[in-house]
Amino acid sequence: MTTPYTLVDWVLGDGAGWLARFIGAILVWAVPITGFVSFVGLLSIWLERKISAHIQCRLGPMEVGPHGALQTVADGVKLLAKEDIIPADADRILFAFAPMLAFAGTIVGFAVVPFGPGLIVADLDIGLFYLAAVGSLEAIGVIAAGWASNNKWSLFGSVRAATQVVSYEIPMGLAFVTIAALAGTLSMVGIVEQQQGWIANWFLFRNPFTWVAFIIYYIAALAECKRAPFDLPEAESELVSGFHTEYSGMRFAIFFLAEYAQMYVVSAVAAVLFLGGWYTGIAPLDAAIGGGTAGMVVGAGVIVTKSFLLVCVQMWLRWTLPRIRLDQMMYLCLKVLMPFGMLTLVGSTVWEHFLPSPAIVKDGGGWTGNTVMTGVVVAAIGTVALVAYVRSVIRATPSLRAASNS
Amino acid sequence: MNAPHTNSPEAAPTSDVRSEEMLLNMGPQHPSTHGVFRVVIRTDGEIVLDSESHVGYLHRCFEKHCESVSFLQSVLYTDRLDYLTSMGNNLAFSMAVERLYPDLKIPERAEHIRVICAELNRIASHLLAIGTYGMDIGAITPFLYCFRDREKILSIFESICGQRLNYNYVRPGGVAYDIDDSMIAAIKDFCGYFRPKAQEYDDLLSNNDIFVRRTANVGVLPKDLAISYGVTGPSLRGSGLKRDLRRDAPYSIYDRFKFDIPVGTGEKGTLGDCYDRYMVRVREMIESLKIVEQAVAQIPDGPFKSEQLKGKLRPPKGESFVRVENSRGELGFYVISDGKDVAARVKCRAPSFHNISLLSDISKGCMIADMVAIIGSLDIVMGEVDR
Amino acid sequence: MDWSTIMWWVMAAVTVIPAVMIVLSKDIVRLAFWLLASLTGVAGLYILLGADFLGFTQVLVYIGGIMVLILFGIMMTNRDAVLMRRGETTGGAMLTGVVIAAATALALLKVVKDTKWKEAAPVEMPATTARVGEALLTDYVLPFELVSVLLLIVLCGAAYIARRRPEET
Amino acid sequence: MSFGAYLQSIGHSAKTIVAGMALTFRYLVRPKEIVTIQYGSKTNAPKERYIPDRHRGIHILETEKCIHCHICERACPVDCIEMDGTREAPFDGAWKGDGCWISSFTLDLNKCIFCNLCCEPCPKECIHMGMEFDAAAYTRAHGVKNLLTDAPQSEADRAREAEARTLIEAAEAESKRRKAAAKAAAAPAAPATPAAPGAAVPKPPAPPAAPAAPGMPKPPGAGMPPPPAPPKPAAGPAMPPPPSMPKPPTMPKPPSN
Repeated sequence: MTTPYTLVDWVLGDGAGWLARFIGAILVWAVPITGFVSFVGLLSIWLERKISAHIQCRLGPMEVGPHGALQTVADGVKLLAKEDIIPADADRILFAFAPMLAFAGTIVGFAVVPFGPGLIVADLDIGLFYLAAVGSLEAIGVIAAGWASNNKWSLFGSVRAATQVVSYEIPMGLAFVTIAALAGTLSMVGIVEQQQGWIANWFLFRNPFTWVAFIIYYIAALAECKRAPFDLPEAESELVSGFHTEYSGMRFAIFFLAEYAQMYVVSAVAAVLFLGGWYTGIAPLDAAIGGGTAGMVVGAGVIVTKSFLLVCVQMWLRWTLPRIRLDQMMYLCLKVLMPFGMLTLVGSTVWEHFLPSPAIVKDGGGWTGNTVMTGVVVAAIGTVALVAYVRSVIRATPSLRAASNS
Repeated sequence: MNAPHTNSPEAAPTSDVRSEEMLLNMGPQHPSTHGVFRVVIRTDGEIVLDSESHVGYLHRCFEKHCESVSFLQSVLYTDRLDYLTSMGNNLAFSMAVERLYPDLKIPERAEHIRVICAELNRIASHLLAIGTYGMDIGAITPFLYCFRDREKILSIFESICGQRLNYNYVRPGGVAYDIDDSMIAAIKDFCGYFRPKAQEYDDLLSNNDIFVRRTANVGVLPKDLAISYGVTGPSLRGSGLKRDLRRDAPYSIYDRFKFDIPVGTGEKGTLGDCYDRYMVRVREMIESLKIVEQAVAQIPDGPFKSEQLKGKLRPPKGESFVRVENSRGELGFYVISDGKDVAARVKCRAPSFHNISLLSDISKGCMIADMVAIIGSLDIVMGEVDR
Repeated sequence: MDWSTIMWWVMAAVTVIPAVMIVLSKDIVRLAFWLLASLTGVAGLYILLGADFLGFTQVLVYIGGIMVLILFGIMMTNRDAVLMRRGETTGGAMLTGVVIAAATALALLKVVKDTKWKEAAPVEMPATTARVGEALLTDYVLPFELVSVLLLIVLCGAAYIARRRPEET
Repeated sequence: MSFGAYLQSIGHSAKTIVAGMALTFRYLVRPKEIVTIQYGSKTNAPKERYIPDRHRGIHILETEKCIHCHICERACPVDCIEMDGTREAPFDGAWKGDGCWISSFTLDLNKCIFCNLCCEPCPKECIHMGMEFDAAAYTRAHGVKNLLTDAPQSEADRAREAEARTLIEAAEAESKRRKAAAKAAAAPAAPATPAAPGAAVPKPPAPPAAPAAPGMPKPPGAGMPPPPAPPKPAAGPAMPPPPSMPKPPTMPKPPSN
């Protein structure tokens, strides 16, 4: 390996065996990942509150800290201090175990999510496959929570979570496969490396089908995070609070944190798969930054920014849309997203066969990018079409038309 | 409700796969039962096989109360019936008391103020119904938008009568206080403000495909079933029957205003589904706005309460029944007076009570999520159901 | 004892102890979660053998798919009927169980004894994903497709059997 | 469903979702559309008053006008008003009304439904619904408001109260000085200790010099006792002028003349 792609390699050197690297990874990464998850949780919850507030003509939290930035900390302290209640007829062991399982299921996903060039816990050869595999672990925690609560509403939440898992995993896997077929690798770093250079090298702009794949992935990711319009397992107005109805205090906080961490994971994966990972999309800029520590820092900033933008879109969606029904969720996942995902997979590979995208080729040891773009046409047309579409929708919408006229 | 599994056959048409049945208590503490209302649901998975409504958690002996407090004091108890349409309740009870007097003349100005307040309150009530309905379906933002606009109406009411919810404003013989120019200006402002805002609810909810799919073809209430249960108000009009007391049996001065009566057309699904009931409310707000605009334009000067009703109310012996088109349906008050200053008997015909009674009929075979949608579309207020 | 051996023992424990607990547990949902742990251990063993793709397939299919479906099935059935019925084993059943278990154990022991064990797998294994993929689409394409078709038929059959027939109701 | 209808329904869903998102995005990026105001210590409330004149808040009583007719008590549908007093003669601890002496006038806010029916029949228009809406209390006992003594809690009223307090203190000092002079003149006079809280001590009628502040005893220690409820942040705008006589919070009632 010419460049140390993981921090662990960097610390231990190349000579270490993979098991040593494995143990080292745990030791080196456990603390920063946990800290990062907490940070993601705090920031996302604050963002959620502010975004929802501003969408709804409200101020949101303003008291604790500047613009309520520390409100989440205060809430966390409150939740820590709350009494730990376990319902009398609950399955006590599972009840206590479920939040940990959900949180662990989320946090293992961070193992293959890169935070920047070289900032990745483990660049597995099968990173994408690993993500698909561990993505459903959180759902197991949710199912356990709903069962253990011994509450019928919670049980319905569990059942819905199980239904949701088997529904969204298929289109999500198809979106993964579409990108994997383009990239020819399952490694997250390998996928990012193929998107270096200009913005048109991003997988989103490779061909028209990857747009569809992105949308399919994003919808499935919403379902994976149990975010509206797929918040069926906790569906507040239907199931009281769904699977966490009986949870309070710190156990509830862990579920909460897991949800927001999951939002970050899926958004970071979207950034890696479709939006160029840690590359800015401007070839000279990337070249000027170069590798090394500067590249690490800038790259980390870029990918975290991209991820948080996608997280914000998730929030924006949540505060706009009503919740869909369980059968509609299954209909959407299995009868809309899945056919379209298959179409995308086939279409994308056929497109690549006849109209290969810019030559990003594996040349000897590393990836070399050809920045002369054929894909720029796709990118330009796609962007123009998107803008035109949004404009036409706005024009067709009375209240928006009135607002833009005035 | 330990019902034996006898009447399940036609109950689960949408279910192909069998699983275990479960009894589920929805309420009395549930976010979507709109108050302390309890439905016992027998479910097969998510499919509702059967449901049974239990009411009475909010019973306050309103009718008995009226036999022990004076007529004037009874008015403010009517506030608490349908606490979202207190003006309409006040109006109905006041009219029932007024009808006990043989030749009572209500001043023109008072009548106009009553209509303005009742219609504004209808808008406020429908706003809340639409907003909470959106929240039942899972959209929280329209709820906040509706509340933002409802607050404007409540502020107008507060400037008129000092309270935001329990107005105690319309009294036998007129209204409690006059309204002045600044209040009329505020009402006119609101009329101008509200029309474009009403489109926002359409863009966010009524036209939204997720919302339409959640509500269309759900909880279909056929016309004859609605009539047989005595359903009134938007829930009845959603089934396509053009019945509105303001037009069919005009009271107060409603015969002077031009307005339409929106009815359900089954535009997105079946006639009489949740979407129709919802859309009737959305459209009624605009019709109410029309009435308010006309009433504000022609409001005359003069006294705001009748000079004939001075001092303690002692209606002559007799009985009266008055019904008005409240925002949830036909609200009726039956008052018997035996010449004293307290009523001998008061009976309230509460629309929500009749509307909720058919819940188990139209919710068979739906999903739990649909149950929430159906309860929301019937728009009940438990203060009125339980009285 | 090197890392590899330590990890092997850990994974073996994670596989076997929950497996014993599955037998001992009387609560069917607990049992399902013990199964979860056991399957995780098996996945870990696969990864230790260098079959990372197979290991994560184990996680994806068994934990993400089958476990969820098992839990789903348990939850949709009556809790009292399944959960609360404690096993009451009669003497005869116990005897039969012991005999069968002993026979199986003997057979297994014989197999273990007779197998010519190879050296431990090399620590650094090359990536298996590409090889698995190639093998599936070249040498084993017919069995692979046959199994796919079989699974599809099973799926359709299950859906057909579970479907409530109109004349039944 | 035909394939065309299937595609059309997907397109329609996408369109309506985009429309909704455009609408919410418009609000998201326009902070001036925010309509809520902050409640509590910080405020972004508009400068103009947002509580109308007719607001039905916690009652205020103009004690001097009250003729102790019990009409408000009878008008109350929930019996939350209780008053006591006499028209016979002044007595210790009584507040002076219009030709009457009122010993207590309490309003149980736990029961009150703010219907305004007590204010409407009042022949002297001496009981009003105030501007104050924050009726929160720690115990139910705190919900019982003594209209004679309990202070309104809004800031403007507290300022007014403070002003009255200085007047009272001045009058007190004056009375003390006079008493000292009287003591000096006649040694075996009545034991004229300043009133302690909770014990109304007979006192010679105060001079009618300060109509806004009848002679009130100063409790031991400087200043006034704090209001019974913890001071709440002034969320409301200025209170309307309170009744002509400012009322110190939970004071031992002095003889009024």
